[in-house]
Amino acid sequence: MTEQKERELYFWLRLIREFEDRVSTLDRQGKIQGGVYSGKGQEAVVVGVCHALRSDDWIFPLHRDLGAFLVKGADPNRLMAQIFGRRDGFSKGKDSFLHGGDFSNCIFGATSMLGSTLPVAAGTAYKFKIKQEDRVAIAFFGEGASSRGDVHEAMNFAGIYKLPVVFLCENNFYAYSTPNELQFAVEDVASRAVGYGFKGDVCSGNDLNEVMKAARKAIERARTGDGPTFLECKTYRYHGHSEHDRATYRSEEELITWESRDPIERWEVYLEKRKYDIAAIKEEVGEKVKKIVDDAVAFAEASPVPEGPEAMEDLYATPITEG
Amino acid sequence: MTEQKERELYFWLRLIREFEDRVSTLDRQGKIQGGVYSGKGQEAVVVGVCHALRSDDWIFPLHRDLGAFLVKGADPNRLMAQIFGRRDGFSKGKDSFLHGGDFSNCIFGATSMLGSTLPVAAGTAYKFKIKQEDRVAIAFFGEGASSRGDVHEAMNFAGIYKLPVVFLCENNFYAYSTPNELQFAVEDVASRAVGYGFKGDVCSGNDLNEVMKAARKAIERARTGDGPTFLECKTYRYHGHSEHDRATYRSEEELITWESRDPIERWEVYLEKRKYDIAAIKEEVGEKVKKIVDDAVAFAEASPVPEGPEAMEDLYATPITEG
Amino acid sequence: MPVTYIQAINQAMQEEMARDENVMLLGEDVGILGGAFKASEGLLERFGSERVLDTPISEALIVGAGVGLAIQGMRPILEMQFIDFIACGFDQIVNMAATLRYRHGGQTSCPIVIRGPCGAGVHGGVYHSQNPEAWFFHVPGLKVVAPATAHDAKGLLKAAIRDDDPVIYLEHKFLYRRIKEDLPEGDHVVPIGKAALRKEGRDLTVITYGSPVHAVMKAARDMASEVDIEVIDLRTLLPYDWKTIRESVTKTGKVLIIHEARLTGGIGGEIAARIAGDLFEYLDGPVMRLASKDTHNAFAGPMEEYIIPNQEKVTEAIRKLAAY
Amino acid sequence: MPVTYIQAINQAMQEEMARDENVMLLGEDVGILGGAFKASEGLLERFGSERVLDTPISEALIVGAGVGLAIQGMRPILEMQFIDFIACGFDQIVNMAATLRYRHGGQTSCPIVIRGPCGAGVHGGVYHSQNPEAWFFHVPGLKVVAPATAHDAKGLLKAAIRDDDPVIYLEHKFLYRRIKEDLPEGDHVVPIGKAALRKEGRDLTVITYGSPVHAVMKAARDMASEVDIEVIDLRTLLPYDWKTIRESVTKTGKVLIIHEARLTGGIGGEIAARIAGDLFEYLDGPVMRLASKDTHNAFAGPMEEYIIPNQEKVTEAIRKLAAY
Ligand SMILES: Cc1ncc(C[n+]2csc(CCOP(=O)(O)OP(=O)(O)O)c2C)c(N)n1
Ligand SMILES: Cc1ncc(C[n+]2csc(CCOP(=O)(O)OP(=O)(O)O)c2C)c(N)n1
Ligand SMILES: [Mg+2]
Ligand SMILES: [Mg+2]
Repeated sequence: MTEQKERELYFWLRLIREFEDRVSTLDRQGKIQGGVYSGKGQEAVVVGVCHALRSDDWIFPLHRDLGAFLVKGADPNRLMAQIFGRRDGFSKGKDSFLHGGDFSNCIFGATSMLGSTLPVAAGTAYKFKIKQEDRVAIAFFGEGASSRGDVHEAMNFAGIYKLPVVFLCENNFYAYSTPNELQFAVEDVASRAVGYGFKGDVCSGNDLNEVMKAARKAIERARTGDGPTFLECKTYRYHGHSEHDRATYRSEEELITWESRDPIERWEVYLEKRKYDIAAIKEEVGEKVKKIVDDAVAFAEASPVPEGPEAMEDLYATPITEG
Repeated sequence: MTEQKERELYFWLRLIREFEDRVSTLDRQGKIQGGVYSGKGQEAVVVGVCHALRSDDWIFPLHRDLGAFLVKGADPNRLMAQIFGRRDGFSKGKDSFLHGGDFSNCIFGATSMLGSTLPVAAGTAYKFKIKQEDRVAIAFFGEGASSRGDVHEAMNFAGIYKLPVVFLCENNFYAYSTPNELQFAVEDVASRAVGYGFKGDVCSGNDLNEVMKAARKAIERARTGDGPTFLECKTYRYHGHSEHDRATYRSEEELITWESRDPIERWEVYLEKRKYDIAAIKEEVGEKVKKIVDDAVAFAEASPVPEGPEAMEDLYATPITEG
Repeated sequence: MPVTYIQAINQAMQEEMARDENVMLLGEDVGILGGAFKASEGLLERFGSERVLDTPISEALIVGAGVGLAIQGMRPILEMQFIDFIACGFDQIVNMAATLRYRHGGQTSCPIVIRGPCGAGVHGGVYHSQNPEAWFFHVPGLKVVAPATAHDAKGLLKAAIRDDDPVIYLEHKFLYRRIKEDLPEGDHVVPIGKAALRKEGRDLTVITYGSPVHAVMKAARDMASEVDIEVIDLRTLLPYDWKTIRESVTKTGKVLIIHEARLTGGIGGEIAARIAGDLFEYLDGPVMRLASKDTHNAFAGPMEEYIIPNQEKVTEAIRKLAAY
Repeated sequence: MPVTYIQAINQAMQEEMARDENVMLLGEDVGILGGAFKASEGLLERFGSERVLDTPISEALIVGAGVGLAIQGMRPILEMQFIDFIACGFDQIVNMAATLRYRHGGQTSCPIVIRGPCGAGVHGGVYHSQNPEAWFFHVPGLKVVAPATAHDAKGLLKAAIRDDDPVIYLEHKFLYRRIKEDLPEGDHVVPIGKAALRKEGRDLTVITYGSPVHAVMKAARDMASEVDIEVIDLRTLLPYDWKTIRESVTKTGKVLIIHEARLTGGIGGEIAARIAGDLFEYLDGPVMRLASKDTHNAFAGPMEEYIIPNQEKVTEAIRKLAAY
């Protein structure tokens, strides 16, 4: 990897953390009205995967993948406006958080219904295949979402046609309060891949180098016609399920253990080993991301609150007006 | 196995074939109004499984499992009335074929929606478990139904709680006209079991001895608290998907190959090897099953056609009458 | 040459797939078999297996993949082998497809058509006779159409395929081979959102759609000497053609709504309520409704006849309103 | 001591689980967490993990397993974390549960309760504000209830748990902690199928249920000097209490139906149509309706206010009907 790339990756890790931390703070201050689902602690997964993509590849993020929006190219200003529910958000205020995608950057906005984006990603990948475009679709989902029927239907279909899709599971050991042992009877959800006739792979989601290696392999496989991959990244969310959740269902020790595996600190150690001036980098990047997020908040706050009647817009592409 | 048991098994094989052949004939004669889905060729599966059950075990048959009804104890007369849509059928004419179960024999009536019985079987097995009843639930389904999301949700749940359930897949290589290679990218659907943390097993569904062996193991496992099994039986349906289907999507040779593996003929060969007087048995059983089916048809034809207003009955257990 | 209702559906798909290479068909047994009812006969041979896709038995996948194709510029037709199975893809329709454009603030559209055989009268029993339109009628972002003639079956399907919004296309299996018509030459499209005034009349208005249209037309002919009936075939249910309804009801002052879907919660309730609310002063009698009874569609013949609004009940209901 | 709406739900589950060991609760995060809104707080500790089950994220499984438990003599309560997710278990509800008894010719019943937070007014956006009653209102074999008070929340839930039929129990999340009441001592059950006459009046009838009940009651009080309003809280939506409606409308001659679910295809249409059809001769004015606008429930405050029937719109609608 080039130094530039290694620094860029560091920038993304830090930007995501800064952005999400700010959103959490704004939420505590009562400035955000919708649910906030922090991905703090999981940054290496979205950075590792999205950084390996081309701009015309599509991603299908779920509720905890705000970072994927950023790395895939979404404008931080608009993303913040989206979270504020303002007119400059991707949804124009019609919904909040990650329910509005950014089509100009090939980012799909999910519904709340976990797992339901996977069939959509499969359909997108089918189009790439039959139109012989060497593009790839990435469907993100938590290990909790993996229990949904839609996930099965999508994976089975993708297997049949060897579609250029990566099923990217962020296994953070909890679905809201529910621990993995109440969610499935296996260690690795990726063990399901064999039942669909494609590759399963497991990696540490807190180690950016590992994620990048596994993601690159999976994306390459998809792009060259070798079919889907079920890539499972083991990771952990520091915050509760949403900012309202005090997460009393898990132990302090567990959190501390995982904090000691922080993906950003790990990357800093790696950069240090590469003999870069980490102190300088930290400061420089810190200022840069703070500025971006400051600007995003200012932009979002200045963005107009939609007016009532706008609720009737964007329902139909070709509305039929009543006679 | 005792001679008595071996003869009994033969009786069931022959009864099912006689019953289904008669239903097909009646259908050709225009005497049956609903869809008829013949399981001809697959008899060894339902016989092998159901014969290994206790009367208080539950079965959840799908559309091609008429034989399972018979072996599990359903009255042939009522079953024929069910197919005729008469008042003495399990549905009292409200639906036909296998959409009405026989609760007195622990047989569940499916909806048309393939795969949707599997969650119900899992729920039933959960009750057996928490009430510490050593009973077992068997969910039958075709390899085609295995693509439904409900199947995944049910298997995952059953895995978590090690439920006393057997997922019994009759892989007959086609879902209506769709061959297996367009349904999934694996050889054995049972390979999915590992992803749910329980045992998968594959056997020849045309060899009664093999089915019995595998079924007994799976049922034993369930009954003793060792959890679910995904048991896949490879078999073949001689008829089209329904009696209206000429099945031009498959080759004559393929059909002939499978007919040469006929489960009933195989059992006859086995009985011969055991040195029974097979000619006598054939004749005796032939007469017996013919009589049963003759009687069933007579019973069904004599059973009243429901009257119009009966359509409003049995909707609610506690109807609320309008003031 | 006269064309059956199901041939009309086949023609519409053939012509649209020939016209636009982004039109495709996904569903169970739509390819090799040509569809359980042969609606897609010949399509696989003509357009190939990439565009005519035999899917696994996965209704949620069918709809969801359809959305994924649609956002990439394709125009998928999604077949439910029986419309009853639409319940298995329900979330993908009402939450994924119907809100796609809305939650993206207009960045995308969702040109999918979900079609399949609906309706009773053929001994289909509980799961092969459903009329699910009311569920989707309550979901903004969707359009719902229900042709009653071969002419409309073809023209509305072509319109639905070209429409940029998700369209639920309800084809009535009772009509598949029972009606036959000569169709117009050339590119024959029936606009979504416009009802057909099947017959003008002065005494009362019957509003209907789908299979009952034929019973109503027969009644109108048979009773011509007694009563002069105006017949509206809605064709599009969502959004329904209020202008045509209003003009008719303000003229006749009496109205009967007939559908095969069951009464309670059926779309007839909405239309009757709208008429009773907005046109109250024009009404010379109660807004009447005739629909299937509030039960599942029972299998046995006499029960099914008891449930559905057959010819006899249609005639009787019209007579009752006329006498009011 | 006054009890909130959500505490009332908790009490009902506690009491019924204590009363009958076959009552149990399945849902996502209902155990360890005590529910996303704490509706089931304390249940796991009291009744153990076999009866209070944290399920995987599998709504179809939750409902289907519920049916499997029900046929074995259990009485499962099935929670949807938000009622919006009910779309993911739709087939299991409308085809599996609702037809269970029917297709078995009465051999079995299906005592399940499906409950979850519905409703708007809390900035929940498109997927956390839905009011899905109309979908189920059209399905025979189901019962649907929607309490508006803590009293009814408790009493109807107890009734639903004891009922042998599948009941959809819609709890309005806006009310969870906003209302508080003293509840009757002892075994407090509110019968399914009976509306509550919240206020007697002579001038006009307002029929409503759920969250809008409170706006209507406030309007009735505020406008008492202008107009004497009769207020019916339906409580049970399927089957709805026609007797109470009929008696009120034949007395007042004017009726307004209000619900938070969107207008088109909402249950208000059915009830208005029934009134306009059966009570035509008693009506002194059009049957009016007020409901949410025909769109998805937008997130941003002004849009949500624009959509839902808030206090201002309720008052205005009543004034309009009174003036007719
Ligand atoms: C179909 C569906 N059911 C329930 C929910 C409510 N819900 C939102 S997030 C969540 C937990 C998700 O867990 P997981 O998929 O592991 O993702 P994580 O939050 O851990 O990143 C639940 C149950 C939902 N959004 N969709
Ligand atoms: C959810 C659902 N989708 C579609 C159908 C229509 N259908 C009935 S049987 C069948 C094929 C079933 O194949 P399989 O499960 O392999 O069973 P087989 O008929 O081969 O025994 C299909 C597609 C259905 N019944 N349910
Ligand atoms: Mg998780
Ligand atoms: Mg098969």
